[in-house]
Formats: sequence, C-alpha cells, structure tokens
Amino acid sequence: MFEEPYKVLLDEVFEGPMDLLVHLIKKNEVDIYDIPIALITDQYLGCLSLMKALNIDLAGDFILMAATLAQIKSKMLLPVHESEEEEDPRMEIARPILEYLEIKSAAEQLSVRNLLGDSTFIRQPDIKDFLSNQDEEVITVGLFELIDAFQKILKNISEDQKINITADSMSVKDKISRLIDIFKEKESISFEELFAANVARIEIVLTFLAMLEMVKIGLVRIVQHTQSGVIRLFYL
Amino acid sequence: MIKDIKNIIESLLFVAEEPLTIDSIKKVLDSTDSNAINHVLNELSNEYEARKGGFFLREVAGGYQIRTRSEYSQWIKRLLKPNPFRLSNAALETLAIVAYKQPVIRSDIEHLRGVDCGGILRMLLERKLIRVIGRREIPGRPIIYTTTKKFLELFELKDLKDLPSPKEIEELGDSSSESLANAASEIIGQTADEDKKNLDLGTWPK
Amino acid sequence: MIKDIKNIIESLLFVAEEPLTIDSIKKVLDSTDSNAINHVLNELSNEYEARKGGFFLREVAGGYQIRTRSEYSQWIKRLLKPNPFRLSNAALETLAIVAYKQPVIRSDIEHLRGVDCGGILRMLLERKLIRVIGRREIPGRPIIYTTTKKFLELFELKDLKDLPSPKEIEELGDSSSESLANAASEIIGQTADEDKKNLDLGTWPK
Repeated sequence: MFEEPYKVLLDEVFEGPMDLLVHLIKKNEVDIYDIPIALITDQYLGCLSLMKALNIDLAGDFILMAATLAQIKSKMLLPVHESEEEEDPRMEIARPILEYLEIKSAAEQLSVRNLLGDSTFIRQPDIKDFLSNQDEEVITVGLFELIDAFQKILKNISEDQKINITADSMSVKDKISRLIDIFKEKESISFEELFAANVARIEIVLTFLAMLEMVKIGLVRIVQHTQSGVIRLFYL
Repeated sequence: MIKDIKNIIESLLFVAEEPLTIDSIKKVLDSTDSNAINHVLNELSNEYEARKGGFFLREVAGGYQIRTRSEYSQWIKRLLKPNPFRLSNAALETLAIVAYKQPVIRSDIEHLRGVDCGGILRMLLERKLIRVIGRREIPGRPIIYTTTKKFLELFELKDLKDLPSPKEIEELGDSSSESLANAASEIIGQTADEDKKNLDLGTWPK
Repeated sequence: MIKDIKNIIESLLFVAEEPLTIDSIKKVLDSTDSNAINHVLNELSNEYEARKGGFFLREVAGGYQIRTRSEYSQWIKRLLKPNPFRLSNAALETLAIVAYKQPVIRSDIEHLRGVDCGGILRMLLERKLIRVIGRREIPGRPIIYTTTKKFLELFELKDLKDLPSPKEIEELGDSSSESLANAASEIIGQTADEDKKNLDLGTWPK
C-alpha cells in the first residue's frame, strides 16, 4: 500500500524516458548539442535502478531509452574517421529531445491560456422559450458514442459469435453501398460497365468482392445472354 | 466591501443558469450586506435600461436574470437550431450494429441486442440514417438494411472504411487510467510540484 | 438595413450556444452585408471594453462569443458547481502534438512523447477535443487525428493560425540555448503535408 503514492508521484514527475532525460540534461546544465553521453547514461541508469529499488513498474519505454543511450555511448568510443562525413551519433538523441522540448513548451503555453470553464465562462442561455416545435430536428451525436455503443454490444455477446471488423471488410461494405446507389438508378448493369470506372487493381477486387457478397445475400442476379455472351447484373 | 462588486455581480448574472437570488450572491461574496447588493442590481438594471441594448435585467422567480428583450425574439428564433434530438442508447446501439455489420437483417440485429428493434429501425429509417436495400432470399424474405450517406455526414466520415473499428478504440486502452492519474495529481499536486523543484538524485525519495 | 441591427446582434450573442459566426448572423438577418455586421461586432466589442464590466466580446473558434473576464473567475467558480475538467501535463502534451502536427497518427505522437498515449487519446476523443478524420494510406491504415472546434473554444483560439507559432515558442521556451529552439522550429515544419490539404480547418500557419 505504501508504494502506491510514490508510484503515482514518480509517474507524474517523469511521464516517460524523454522527460527523465530532459530533467538530467537540465540538471547538469549541459548543451543539448554536446551531451556528455557517458555521464547522462550513467545517471539515467542510476535513476532506473533507483526506481526498480522502489518497486516501480518500469515501462518498456524506459528500458528502450537505456538501450539507445548505451548504443550511442559505445558508438562514441569508436574512432572517428575524418574522411567519412558521419553525423554525431548523439544527434540520434538530441533531435527527439529538441522536439520534445518544443512540445512541452507548446503544452505550457496552452495551459496558461484563459481556459473556458476555468478562467472564463460563457452564458448557459435559457432558450426554452424560443424553441418552437419545428419539423426538422437536428441530431447531435458523436462518432465516439457510436463506437462505444457497439463496444458494449460486443462485450455482451459470447466469444464464438465475436466478429472481427477490419478496415478491408468495411471497404467492401462501402462498395456495396455505392453499387446500390447505381442500381437504384437503373435496374441492371452489364459486367463491363461495372468495372469500367475502376482503374486501380484494388478497386476491381473490391467491386468483385462486393458483387459476390450481393449475389450471396440475394440482392442481385447474374444473367448471361446466350447469344451475345454479355453478362448482366439485375437488382432484385 | 469587495472591489469590483458590480462587475462580479454582473459576471455572476451572466453565467447563472437560473435566476440569481440575493442569497446566493451573498454566499458567493461572503457578505451579509443585502443593501449593497440591491444597490448594485439597481445600478445594473438602470444601466441596461439607459443603453437600450439587446438585453435587460429582470426580477423573476425570486431572483434576477439577464434576458434578451422580447422585441428581438423573432430574430433569436431564426438563429436557434430546432430542438436538438439525441439518439437514445437503444437507437445508438441499433445504428452501430447496422453500421458495422451491414448489410444486415432485422433478426441479426435483434439477436445481437437481445430485444425487439422494430420501432427503432423505423425511427432510424424515418431519419434517413439507415435504408432498405432489398430482401434476403431466405424464408420470410427479410429486409436488408445498410447505412446512408446522411449517416456518414452525421459522423463526419468520408466513407465507411474511415469508421474506426471498436477494436482500434479498444486498443487505445483505458482512459480511466489517465483520469486516475489526473485525480491523483490534483490531490498530490502540491507535493509533486515541490518535489519537482528539489528533484535530483540526491533528494530522491528514499 | 434592418432597424436595431446592433441590438439584434447583441441579443443573438446572448443566446447563441456556440461562437456566433458572421455567416449565421447573415442568415438570420437575410443580409449579405458582412461589412455592416463586422462594424456592429466591432462597436459592441469596443463598448464592452469601454464600460469594463463583467464580460467582453471574444473572437473564438471562427465566431464571436461573449465571455466573462478572467478577473472574476474565482467568484464564478464559487457560484457554479466545480468543473471537473482538468487536463494533466501528459494530456496537454498529447493535445499540443495533435494541435501542432495535425493531421497526425498515434505512432507519431508516441514517437514524440516516448510513451504510450492510447489512454490519453481515448480521453481526448471522449471529451471531443480531438477527432478522427480518416486513415492514412500506409500499411495498417492508421487513424488520423485532428483537433476539434471545441479545442479552439477551450483554449480561446480564433483558429489554428492563432496557436502560438513556433517562433513564439522559441522566445518563451525555457530551454537554455537559442540554437535549440531554432533547430526545433525547423523540425516542426517537416510534418506530413499531403494530409494537411484535407484538413477541414484549413488554416494552418504557413
């Protein structure tokens, strides 16, 4: 029980390996373009073992960063060939730190703005009196709520009924939807027409899969003319 | 007396969802001086009358409320959207099933939800969020449903494949761990900030 | 021109639930005269400034909204129920990445922060501060995120251009060396440009 507060505290202090690294660089007041890699690596590892000693679950990200640091450290030990225009291996770590610092400062700037609901407020107008019963209604719902609703359903059904929804099968659904639009305009369409508009191979495959699916569930019938050999699809 | 009392009361009147009572103003200001508050309310009311703008201060239901002048209600009615309609959870679930399992028949939907969905499907059809694309050639020839263009518009999607799968959202993990850390940071915020300042390897909590 | 246009617009501002756009004012007034509307908004804004009351007119999220002066927030908070809306540092950082690098995918965000951001992204989605606008056409077809109008409202931003630019970050950043910020602002320019065209807010700082 006693470790819990520490755990939260440390998680909050160092949100990740980048945060820890930035802290060490600031503490040592070193130039980001000239990081004393041996010193920083040692201190970084020291922190990790301290965190381990405190029974803090170390996220894999922390270990990964340790590995990166160690790798840079070993690269620095290799003799530098003057002829090769190789980048300072420390740039591998300096660049992400710079980006991270910039994001941190951007976040800080956002946090000091006049936040709505904290330092500034808007009116909650009482508009009941103005709303007359108009015919058209506006539906307010977010995408996240839709996904959430479906997730709830998935949780309630048994394992063997679980369905895997992949982006690919959604593309076929899209295609079916589009083919229906065409069929709603004209009752039948020839096989050639069906594929005429498609250029990309993937589009052709999707159209074909959509067509098979529609035949399977009995939405269309495929008929071949005995003389001309033209294949036509009929919307049922 | 608190400096800026007039502006404070005005801002309270502005944000209050219900008529603001003298008592609640007193509570906010930690004051017992009803006279001063009444005086300010009078002043504000006179000021609004004098400038003859779009709003006025009205004593109503035991409190005070800023209201728009009735002369302008015809314009306001033109602005306000018709009654926003919220989809019920049942409707949202049904719509979600149609969206993710389309083309789908009613019995499949009801199998997943475990309840009758006829009324909801009709409502979704009326609102043009789903449509009938045909009948399945099985006994009973059940109606097949898919979502519509209006469905995509409502959720600001280009096409169906842009619809994130529940699995993808699931993989994002649990937002509650975030709010937990958030709550924790509020509780221990003070100490965390202190520690941040002193933090180096020497003063690390042992 | 409609009589009382100033009062009408003021009353609209008082009842609008979202920042009021010039377009919606034009629609209400059946007018095409943006100049006149702009003129009135300016007049109102100046008037509120001059009287230095409890509220002011603010251009935000593509429209105009009356908001209370921040000086009085402590009093308002005593009146309204405490707002649980608080963003942790981690959430702010993640939001900043989405804001500055949008449209952006999860792996880019996590690469920058060096940690998993799933839970936070989910929370930001739930709070409607970010949204899904599609998928990037690379293996895995990852979901693309952008910020929402509600994000702009929360941070009192006119539009995305109103975000503090990398140059300002350079000046305000607490990082020690100047070359550091320079290098950083170079990096920020290098994000995926192709998706930017699709961005509905379309107002990225050039």
